[in-house]
Amino acid sequence: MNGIHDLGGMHGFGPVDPEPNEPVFHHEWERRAFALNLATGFLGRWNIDMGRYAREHMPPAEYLATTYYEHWLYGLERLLVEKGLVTANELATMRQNGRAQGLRAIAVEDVPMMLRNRRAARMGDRLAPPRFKAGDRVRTKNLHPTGHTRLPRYARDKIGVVDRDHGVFILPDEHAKSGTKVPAHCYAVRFEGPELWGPHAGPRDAVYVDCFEPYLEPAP
Amino acid sequence: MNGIHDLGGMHGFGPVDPEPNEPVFHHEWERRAFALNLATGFLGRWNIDMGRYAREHMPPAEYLATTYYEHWLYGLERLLVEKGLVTANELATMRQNGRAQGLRAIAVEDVPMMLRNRRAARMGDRLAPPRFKAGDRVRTKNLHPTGHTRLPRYARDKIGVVDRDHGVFILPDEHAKSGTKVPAHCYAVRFEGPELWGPHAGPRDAVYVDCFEPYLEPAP
Amino acid sequence: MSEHHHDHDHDHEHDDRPGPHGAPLSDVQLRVRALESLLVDKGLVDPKALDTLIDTYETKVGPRNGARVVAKAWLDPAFKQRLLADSTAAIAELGYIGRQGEDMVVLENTPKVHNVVVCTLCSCYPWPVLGLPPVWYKSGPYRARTVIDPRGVLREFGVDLADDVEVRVWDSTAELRYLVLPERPVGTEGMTEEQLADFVTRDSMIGVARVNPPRR
Amino acid sequence: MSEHHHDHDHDHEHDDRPGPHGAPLSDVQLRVRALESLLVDKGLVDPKALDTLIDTYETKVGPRNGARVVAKAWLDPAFKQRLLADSTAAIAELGYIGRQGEDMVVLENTPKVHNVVVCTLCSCYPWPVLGLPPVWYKSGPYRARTVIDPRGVLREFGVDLADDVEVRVWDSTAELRYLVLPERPVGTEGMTEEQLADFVTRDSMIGVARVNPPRR
Repeated sequence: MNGIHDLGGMHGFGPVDPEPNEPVFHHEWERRAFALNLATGFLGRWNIDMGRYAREHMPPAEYLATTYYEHWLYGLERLLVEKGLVTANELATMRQNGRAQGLRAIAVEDVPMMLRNRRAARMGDRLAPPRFKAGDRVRTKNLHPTGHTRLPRYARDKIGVVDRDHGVFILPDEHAKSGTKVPAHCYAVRFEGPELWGPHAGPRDAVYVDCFEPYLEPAP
Repeated sequence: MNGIHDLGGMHGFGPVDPEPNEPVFHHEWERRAFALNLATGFLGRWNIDMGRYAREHMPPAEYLATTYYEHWLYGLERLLVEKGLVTANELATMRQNGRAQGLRAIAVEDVPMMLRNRRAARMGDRLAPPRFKAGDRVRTKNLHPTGHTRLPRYARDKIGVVDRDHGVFILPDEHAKSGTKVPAHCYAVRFEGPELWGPHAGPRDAVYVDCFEPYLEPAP
Repeated sequence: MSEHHHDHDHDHEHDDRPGPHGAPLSDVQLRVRALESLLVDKGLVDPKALDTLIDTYETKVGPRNGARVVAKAWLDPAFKQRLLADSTAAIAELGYIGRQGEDMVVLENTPKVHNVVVCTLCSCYPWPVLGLPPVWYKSGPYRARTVIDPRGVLREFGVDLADDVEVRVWDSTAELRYLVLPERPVGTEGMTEEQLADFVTRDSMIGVARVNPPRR
Repeated sequence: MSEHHHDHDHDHEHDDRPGPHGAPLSDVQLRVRALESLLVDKGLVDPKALDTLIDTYETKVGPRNGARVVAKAWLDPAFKQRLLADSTAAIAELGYIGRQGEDMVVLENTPKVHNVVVCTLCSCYPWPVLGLPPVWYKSGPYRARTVIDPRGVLREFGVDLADDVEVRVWDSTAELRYLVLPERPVGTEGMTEEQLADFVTRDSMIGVARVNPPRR
């Protein structure tokens, strides 16, 4: 979706404001919101792309006015109801109407394994032959789906060169929608600054965007 | 600037929500904010493009969380200080440190003439020969200035057809920056939906964008 | 989690006004009041001129003007021709001129072409013929969606277009101001200009509605 | 006009906690607490597991891990070669594996090429080597500006690049996680891996800073 989360290339946000000696968490609720997201994520009822897509639905004004872990909290509440772990009524009242069926909370002793788990978005490279290789000129498609996508608006309908083929990964677009794991080569594509930003870009600036194969077509 | 005001094509804003029997103003402060903008604008210390550019500087989170006349109020306060009608200290304290010099408030009897005035953004058509004519294929440039511009992001680097030449108008980009009136032909350019939005667009949807000549180049 | 700082309440207007029984003044009310005082004290604005400006756009200039233009175009083919050829001059014949209407373009809806107007970058709108824009026209949803999903927006307004009808969205990115000339509904034969103007809604002249036939 | 609804205060942390002398709990604090209770009551989470998760990322996993990777690469050419050829495997040699680091790519800075990492769409970040991201990395300004004005952003962090240095911005739009291998500063000859790691800052591994030479 062309959501408010897609911030690349916007002006008007002011300076970056690093905080010296920043703590990992600023508030106790941030700790808990972080851990609740991980612990419920481990239950396996949604995947990381569904998680991102849920956060992207936060109303735009609210998204910009809130902090990172508030985005996480919004997404978590949305997913809990959407995936049936909690009813809308339970969320509204914050009182349970019955214990969860068929799910077991992650225990302390499960945590190390969960965090070490290497099962991720990568799929077998032999599941799909690559359409492109390093050095190929490609054009990103002009896609504006209402669903989840990982091609930022600033990098659509632009010509770049494949820097490398990362191998085969789960295509996020379909994964967010149905959970189906569609294999797709993912390429780092190099875009020259002027291609993305016109005459205002530095001539020696380049942006690398990781692009899934369905986002790309050959460029002459 | 690629500001938060450039909303065309975004998802996630929810439905349009018309209010039945909507009044012209909802609050007394809206009336006053509206009229203050017009009355101070008539003083001639800034032009309409400076006015728009001032509003575009509202911090993005605040822009989305506030209503139209709050945008106007933000822009007015900014311009009053920027153009020296009010000092930053006067604005902070809301107390005057001296009456304005060399400016006379618009009086009741001036209002009808001010509102009827036809002096606007149009300039003499002979000030610039047209580079394009109806039927010409054009490509919008991929411009991302930090200054004011009236070419929306969704219509950059896209091919369209000139529908009509509106004649010569003041180029807003330079007008917002320096006040200089650069004459430029302004064309209604028709873009087919799929050119702007890819396969998600309706095949019989088209968007017309008024494009100043410096935004355009010939397309093959 | 979702309240905003600014109150967008739909309270009755008298809540705005100071007084022993009124609700407390909001931040923005206080701020505008203080700013007006400052500008008056500095000699930059005259409160009576403000009153006149407000009165003009609250009670004198509004969509009734545009409705008269439309009604006349429906009745008078020569006027309609002038209106489509030089919209600004034809509209000026009725006396509707001025700010945010200096350069007008009239767009004719037909059974096969539906025009709709938006301003994605701010909220440009033809004041002399339609007055000041409604909140929804200035809102994020309308500005964001009309260019990318015009049929979806139109459906929310109750306009369901057949697939073979072309939609033309006009994004008011420059100083041209657009007015839609809606289709004349059936059942209005023999009506006077004044009677016809009564049927023409603001929304139909923005292009988000059709003009409904009169009820029998 | 510019306060937000949500408090972004920099109060001391104990203000978060309940107690007779603490500040009132904010909406979001109350909400998270209520949500945790609900999920515990439903048997969906175990509070002790939450404690373990928090402790892991607050005290055990952090930029010290990445610093060791960098220091080792500076000292051991064979490791550096493996690190650039198969970053995930080389980093795993040091035991740094797991969530948000499953597929790593190391980018080498040189006198002529400066790499910097951003995630414009959310805030992807290589947890096993850098821990959780700082607020600025997750903020609007960094996400918006780094791709369009990388030199401006770098200048704000104190990195002023010559015109002939190429800037490569890596937008983490997929499941690859990027770690910058900064240039080894002069004056570090003869240092041990441990000593070198002390110089390597988190910011240098994101690419927004250089590693400063040791003070004499």
